[in-house]
Amino acid sequence: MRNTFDLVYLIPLLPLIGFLINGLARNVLSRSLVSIIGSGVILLSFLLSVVVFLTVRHEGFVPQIISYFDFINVGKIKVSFAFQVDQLSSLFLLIITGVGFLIHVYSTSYMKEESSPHFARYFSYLNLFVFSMLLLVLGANYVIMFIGWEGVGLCSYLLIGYWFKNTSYNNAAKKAFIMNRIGDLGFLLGIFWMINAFGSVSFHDLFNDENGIITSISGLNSHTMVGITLLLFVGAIGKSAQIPLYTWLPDAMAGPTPVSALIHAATMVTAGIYMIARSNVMYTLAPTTMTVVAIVGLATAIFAATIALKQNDIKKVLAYSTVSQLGYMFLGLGVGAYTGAVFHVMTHAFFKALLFLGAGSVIHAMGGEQDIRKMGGLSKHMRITYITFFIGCIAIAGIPPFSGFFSKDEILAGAFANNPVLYVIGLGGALLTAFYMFRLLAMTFMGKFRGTEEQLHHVHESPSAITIPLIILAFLSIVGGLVGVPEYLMNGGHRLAEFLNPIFSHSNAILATHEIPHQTEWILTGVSTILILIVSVWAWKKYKNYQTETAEETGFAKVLQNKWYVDEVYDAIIVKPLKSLSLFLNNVIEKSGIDGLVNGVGRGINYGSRQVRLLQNGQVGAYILMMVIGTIVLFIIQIFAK
Amino acid sequence: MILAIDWMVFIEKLVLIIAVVSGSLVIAMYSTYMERKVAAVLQDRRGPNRAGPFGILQPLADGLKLFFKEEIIPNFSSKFLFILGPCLAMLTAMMVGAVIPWGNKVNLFGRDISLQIADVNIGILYVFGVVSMGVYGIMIGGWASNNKFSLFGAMRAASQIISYELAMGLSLIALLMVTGTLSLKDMVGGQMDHWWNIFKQPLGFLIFLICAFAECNRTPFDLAEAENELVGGYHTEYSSMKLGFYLFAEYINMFLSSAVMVSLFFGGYDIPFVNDMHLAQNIGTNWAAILQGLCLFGKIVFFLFLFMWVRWTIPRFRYDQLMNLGWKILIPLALFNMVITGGLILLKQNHWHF
Amino acid sequence: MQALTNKVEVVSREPLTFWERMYLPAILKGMAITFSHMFKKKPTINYPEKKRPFSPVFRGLQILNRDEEGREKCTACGLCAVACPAEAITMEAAERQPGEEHLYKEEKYAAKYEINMLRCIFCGFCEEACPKDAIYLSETFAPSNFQRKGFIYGKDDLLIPDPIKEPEAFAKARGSRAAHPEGHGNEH
Amino acid sequence: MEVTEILFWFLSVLAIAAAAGVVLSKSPIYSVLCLIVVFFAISGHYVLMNAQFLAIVNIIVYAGAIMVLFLFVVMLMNLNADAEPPKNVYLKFAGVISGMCLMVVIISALAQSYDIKVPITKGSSIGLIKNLGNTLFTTYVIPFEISSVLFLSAIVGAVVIGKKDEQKANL
Amino acid sequence: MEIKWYIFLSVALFCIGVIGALTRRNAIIVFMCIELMLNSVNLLLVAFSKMHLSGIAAKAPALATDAQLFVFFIMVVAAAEVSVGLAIIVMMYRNTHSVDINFLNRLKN
Repeated sequence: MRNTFDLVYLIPLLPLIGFLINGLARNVLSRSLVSIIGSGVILLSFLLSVVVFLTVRHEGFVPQIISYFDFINVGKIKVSFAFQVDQLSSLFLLIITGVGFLIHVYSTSYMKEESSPHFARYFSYLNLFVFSMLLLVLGANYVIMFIGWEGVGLCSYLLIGYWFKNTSYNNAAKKAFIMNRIGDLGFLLGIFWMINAFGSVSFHDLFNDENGIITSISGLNSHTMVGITLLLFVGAIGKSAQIPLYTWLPDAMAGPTPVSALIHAATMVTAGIYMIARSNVMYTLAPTTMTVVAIVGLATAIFAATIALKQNDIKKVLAYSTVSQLGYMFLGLGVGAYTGAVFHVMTHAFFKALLFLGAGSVIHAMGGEQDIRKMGGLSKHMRITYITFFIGCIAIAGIPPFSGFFSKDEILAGAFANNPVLYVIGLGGALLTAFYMFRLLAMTFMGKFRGTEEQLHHVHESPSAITIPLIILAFLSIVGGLVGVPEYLMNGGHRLAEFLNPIFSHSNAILATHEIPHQTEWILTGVSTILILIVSVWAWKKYKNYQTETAEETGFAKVLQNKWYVDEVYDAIIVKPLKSLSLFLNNVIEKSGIDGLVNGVGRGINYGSRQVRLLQNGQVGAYILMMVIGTIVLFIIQIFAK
Repeated sequence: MILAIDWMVFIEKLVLIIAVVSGSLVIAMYSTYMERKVAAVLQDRRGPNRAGPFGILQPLADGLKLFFKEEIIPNFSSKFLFILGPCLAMLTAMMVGAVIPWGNKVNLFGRDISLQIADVNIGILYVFGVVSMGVYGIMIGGWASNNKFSLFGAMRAASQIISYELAMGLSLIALLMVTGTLSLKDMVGGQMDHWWNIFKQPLGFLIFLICAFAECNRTPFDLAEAENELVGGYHTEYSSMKLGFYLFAEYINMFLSSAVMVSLFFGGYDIPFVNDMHLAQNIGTNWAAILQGLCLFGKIVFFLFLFMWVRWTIPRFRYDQLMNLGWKILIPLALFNMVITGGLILLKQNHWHF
Repeated sequence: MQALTNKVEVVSREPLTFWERMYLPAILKGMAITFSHMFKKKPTINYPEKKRPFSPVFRGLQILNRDEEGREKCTACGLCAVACPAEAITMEAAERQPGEEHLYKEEKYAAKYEINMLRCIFCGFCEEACPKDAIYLSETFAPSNFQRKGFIYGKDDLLIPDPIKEPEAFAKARGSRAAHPEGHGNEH
Repeated sequence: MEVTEILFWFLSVLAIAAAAGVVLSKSPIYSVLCLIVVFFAISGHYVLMNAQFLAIVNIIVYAGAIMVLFLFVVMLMNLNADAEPPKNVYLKFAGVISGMCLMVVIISALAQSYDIKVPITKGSSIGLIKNLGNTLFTTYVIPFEISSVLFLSAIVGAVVIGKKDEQKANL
Repeated sequence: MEIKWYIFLSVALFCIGVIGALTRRNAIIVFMCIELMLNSVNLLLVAFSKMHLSGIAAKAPALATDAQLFVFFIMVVAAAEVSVGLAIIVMMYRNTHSVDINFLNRLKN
């Protein structure tokens, strides 16, 4: 047992080494070497993660905290650089390194047109990202988590702006960075408050079952708890792209597609979910925050889904879909279905990575074209991509027995248990999801080809480095849900819930969710499945033979197409006033106030020095002479003073 | 006695000084012969073989020739400096010999006589001080000639010597860290019957060797007298024995830098594979001293041969290459060596525990 | 581009590898090469003690020939002076007086015959031009001298020793070409 | 008179004479050479006071490096004696007078000091490199490091100043 | 030797340096005179370091080494100063073809 955890530090260290090698030697290494190093370190991490996971799976496993050194040691606050290995983090380790490895492999082919140093730069960023993400999930306290948190933000910025010569990409990167900063500030304030209130940021100290600080505070829904959880939630909003800080995510599609798959679908954006799941005890003790989380999550889910209905950029659709799915996860967290949320993180990682990579494959084949109106009929040319994409669609739409079905169903069941209204709205969102996904699928792969001749000539199935990850992910998307088959379907039931039980047991005990009868569950599942199937087939039929429309969208559709004008609203209510305030400060306060003061002092000195300057006649000899005379005078004073 | 001097020590040292100076001169003379002979052998020729058997009187003949050449002092040159230049070159070349331990000690007339002129505890620094003086001879001579080529040669020599002195000093710092002493005698003593310093400081030795080549103005670093670019470099205008002084100074420098190298890195007068202490007890101090002296001499001759061997193998550097090598390669390398050595010493002090 | 000969060696202009940039291996290799030359056979010889055989067509200092009876063969026709491209030959003719038959083979002889060895290019045209085989190029070369006028060879420097009075000196001066009295220049 | 005293007087006279040579000589080259002699004399004094380390460092740093630089610059510019325009005689006179005044005043001020007759101690071991090194790397380690930074900045400064202005050269 | 002889010697050297700096106009020689002054101070410091050795310094040897280390640091500063100073002089010579310090009054206006 000890031996396994002696090597835990290697899991994040390996990607860091990969980052250093690829980053520092980027001008020297050949492309194949970069690929091998970049993917190899992730593979090694993955293998180690598997070992760790297998160890964690043992009965009666106690969370391990491996402390390396004191990171901060000021006054009473002691933050050690420590890793925590338990069920939650080991699960996330698997997702991150596993999906991460597939995406690395995919990238070796997808990015091969980049010049060698840029290729290496790309892989070094990816490795750094994986390192930060691993740090985030392995950290045994909020400070280490925050380091990883900032690290992924940085990598996201670097990777979105990977093609840094394009101004709009740069702007997208900056947008992501700033939006994240707003959220991070909340997180940071939350940590400060936590230190102030509890005197510790270590998960173990805080959430320990027997003598954790949180558990010993009996006050349910106290101000402190609500405040801290809300602040942490602000952080999660920024990182996981919820209303109102979600706008960076669609723009982040400027980065290379594998990056979108890795960062903006599978891993980084789920950091918020992870963080809340990690602090579930605190959230459970603050029902107000829970309500806020659920509402924000649900609103985001619906809101983003409606926008996705009318988007024409293949990656934008997926991006809004991601935002929407993240909303579901938050809904799950908000209603106390923590296991469901984490389950959905996992399945979502599989199918959303699959969809993004499939989209990448399509874009690759289309020579960079991202507009689905100009695609169509690709199923004939790209069989593997088509089939895997199809599987992804089914999975995300929530059709049994694919993975998305189970996880989404669990969240919805949780919502129903909490409040049927939430369930109904959530189900509406699921229908929207099914609709836009099948719209996307149909428009991309069915009907006639609507691109140029040249593109048609160019269209081909992607190489194996792209298709193999697709196939693996498709397989996972199909079977990934089986770890969480609900009890009413299968005896022995929800294995994931069992696995994660030690983490959430405390919350579950407090929440004491009333069980839904199995009949009700059957009905709910049946209704949702049938509705989703109907909507899917409808969307499929409607868009199968899509023809290019020239007519401008009108009315509500136009609002949707323009994403509810959220960017414009932000511009009007935040950016513009800020700008004018800055202008005011610059023109009035700076110029007349501060400058006047400074210049006044300067002018006074100027006058004085003009008088003194006469002494300085530019003759070096004169200076020396003055010095000598001064010395003589001093000594004479010395002599006669006695 | 107004001058409270131990006269015996005085005489002893005087004899030693005379022996070392004349010895260096003779060796320098025969180095010229050796140079010609080695050059010939390496080039499949026969070399000087007329004056005396195997031409061993050749250096005498050369010296005589130089003496009888016409003395030329150019007009418009500073006469005093023109004469001072070669004198300084010769002087500084000879002064290094003062701190080199030529042997352990001999017992004569009932006195233990150390075979070292001055065992100063800053021996290495002394060597550096004297070597840094050496550049004056060249610079002054070159400038006083009032000749463009001479000036160029002098400038080159000066910048070259300054550049390489840095790397030389840095390479030795690592050695000093290992040995913990500045005295050449103690350094040699530390290597007696132990590992020679070359095994502890291979990189340092390499840097020192290259710098020694540069300091002696030997090929491939003989830019100061690059014949095909600068005519004769700083000694273009010199003739007769003043030229001879410059040439002699070069060979003395070679000889003494070989001696320094041997003392620093190759155990000085240590006889390899033999326990010197026991040897001295068995065959008597004096005989041991003679054997040790011969051994030192053998090592020095090997280095002299190395100097010549390199000279007839490697072509001259270009000026920018020379400066690049000095500043961009040797100095960083020496610093690197220093850091590594420091790290290893720390490790060793902690008993190889990290 | 097609190479004209098979001696062309294509020079690699690739950037140096790390080992090559260290230079040390190359230096050691060079040193080994020079060192190995210490044990090679020396092509040089100790000159005055040992001499290399001259090639048969070697052209050294001119020699004025005598016949078997020791008479000068030269008849001062001046053809050699005309043929000389460097104009190194000067001569003055004189008539043979009675009683001098044992000295000169022909009725006319060269009273003064000078070759400026500083001008002579040892082309051998004089030998070819001579109708009497009176001049030929030997296998010796000009010794050094301190003064220019020492290089202007007169008749006493050029004439071969008398074969009757000093047969050994004559044979020595004739050199290996004595075996071919006709000389090589006149073979056509 | 002991040997050291003889040496002291010899070195003192040498130092002052050479220092005068620095100021009086027409050609900068001779000034440089005189200054080197001064440094050697001062190093001799250090040796007399058993400050061996400083003596040798003085030679290496001043005579071996700084003066080589001076010589280098002087040779590079090839300054001749007539490069210096004659200065106003009165100014020179004033300079000499004020310098002399300074000396007289300082000496007279110091002469009042009560322990001016304290003899200096010879043969102590504080000038040896071991003791100096110990102090240098314990008490004075921060100034030592700062001085290395100073050196670095001096190197950079010298390179920047000495570099030919390329834009200007192109004009 | 009494300490006063060292004081006199270094004061004399210092004043020669001052006179040189006052009377010469060649920037290089002025510079050298400054070096001369620095060295006279060094000499004095070393002499003082040996002065009270039997008394105070016997109890606190660091006091005696201090002076010598100051000398060491002065040398460091001097070396840095010379490298920059000479670079400035070379630059000045390049621009004005003169090393007369009286041409150095460009900063005046």
